[in-house]
Amino acid sequence: MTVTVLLFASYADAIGMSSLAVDLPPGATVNDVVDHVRALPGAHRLPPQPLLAVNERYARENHVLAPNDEVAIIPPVAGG
Amino acid sequence: MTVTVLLFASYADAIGMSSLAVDLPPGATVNDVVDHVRALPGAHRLPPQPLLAVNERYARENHVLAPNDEVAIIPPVAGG
Amino acid sequence: MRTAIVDHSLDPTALLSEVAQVGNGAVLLFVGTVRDVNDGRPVSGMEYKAYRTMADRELGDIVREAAVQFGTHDIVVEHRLGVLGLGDASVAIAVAHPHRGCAYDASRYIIEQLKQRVPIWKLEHYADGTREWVGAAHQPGGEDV
Amino acid sequence: MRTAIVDHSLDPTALLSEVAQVGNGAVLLFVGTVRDVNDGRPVSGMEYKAYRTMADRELGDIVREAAVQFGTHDIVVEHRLGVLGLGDASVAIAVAHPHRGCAYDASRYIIEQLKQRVPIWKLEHYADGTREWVGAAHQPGGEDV
Repeated sequence: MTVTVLLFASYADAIGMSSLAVDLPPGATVNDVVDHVRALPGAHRLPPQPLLAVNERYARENHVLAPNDEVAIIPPVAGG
Repeated sequence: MTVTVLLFASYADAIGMSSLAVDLPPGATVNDVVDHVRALPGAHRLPPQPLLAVNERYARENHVLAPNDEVAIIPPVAGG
Repeated sequence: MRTAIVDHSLDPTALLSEVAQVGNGAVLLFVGTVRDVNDGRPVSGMEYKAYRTMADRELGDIVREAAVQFGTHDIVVEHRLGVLGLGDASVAIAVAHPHRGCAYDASRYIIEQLKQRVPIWKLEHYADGTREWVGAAHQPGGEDV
Repeated sequence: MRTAIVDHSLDPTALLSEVAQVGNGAVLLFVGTVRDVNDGRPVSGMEYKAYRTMADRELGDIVREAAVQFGTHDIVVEHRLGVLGLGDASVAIAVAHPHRGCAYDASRYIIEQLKQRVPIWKLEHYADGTREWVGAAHQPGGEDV
């Protein structure tokens, strides 16, 4: 299955892209997506446990993904 | 000596006047002013211990007055 | 810092710009207005009266206290007197501060102290034509005033 | 109740009138603005970016929570994105309530939750020409991002 991964702000700058499509086996979790992103150049700058969201809701690392899910790796927020 | 006494809002309505001049002996206190006002018609409606001010500052009953002081008997405030 | 007891309608928006400063990250505006119901009774209007010189002084004291305690001089407070209609603004408090926590705390301090200390009274006009001084009935021992 | 993530300059005064109701005795308006200094560094401007669909949803959730918790639907929140100059308003929160205590608490709840949960980031533009994502350096274990 394919999921979309979104990167923002300092993470997008570090890795040099703001979205990517990732192919994963059925039953894959958000953690598998993070592992995939960690293999990219610049990704050593991600913190050990980044904030994560699936389909616009905060989610845990062990959240099981479905096809076409949108996974976001979220830098420390700074609105207001 | 003479002091000015100010009444406001529900107290002015109850006693039917908003200011009066009161003659007092030297050394008189705010309490003496309150006793004087209590003798007026309608003054039974004053509470046992009304809020008091001398020269625009909150004061205690035993505050000793000077000539021409302005004593205010202050109903429960309700600003805002 | 500025405080005023006024007889004209308030312009809360003007207060916002008066306290705004490029060093302040937070501006807080509180506006108190005349409600249509009080203690379950329909209200048609409100008349505010004050011991004006003392109210002026006391309000100034409160704002100076807030300035010291919360660390900002960017504070403006106006309180209106006279006959107000439903929805009219009776009080406006604008506070600006580099940090939001202090802006909230200062604003809250000012309104709570104002309601406790500033000698202002309100005569509530009820829809049935009667009038009553607000709070007079709640004075301990003074239920009949 | 209304929330919006917008690309144009905010009009906080319009929010005030939007929440005003004759049953509400208290209206509170919070405005967050771009400061000229952050952590001692002179700032020349600020660029706000968001994960827009999630920010919209999260902000709506926060306001619905506040409505339930503090008992008012008269809440409007707007957050601006894009490049802002010094003193420009980035966020405006208007809350009206019959009672002031709840208005203060609801307003405070919304801004604190917004800052913790809504996926918005700011790129601070410093006077020396450099830029930095605010908060990125403070992430535990992520000092170098």
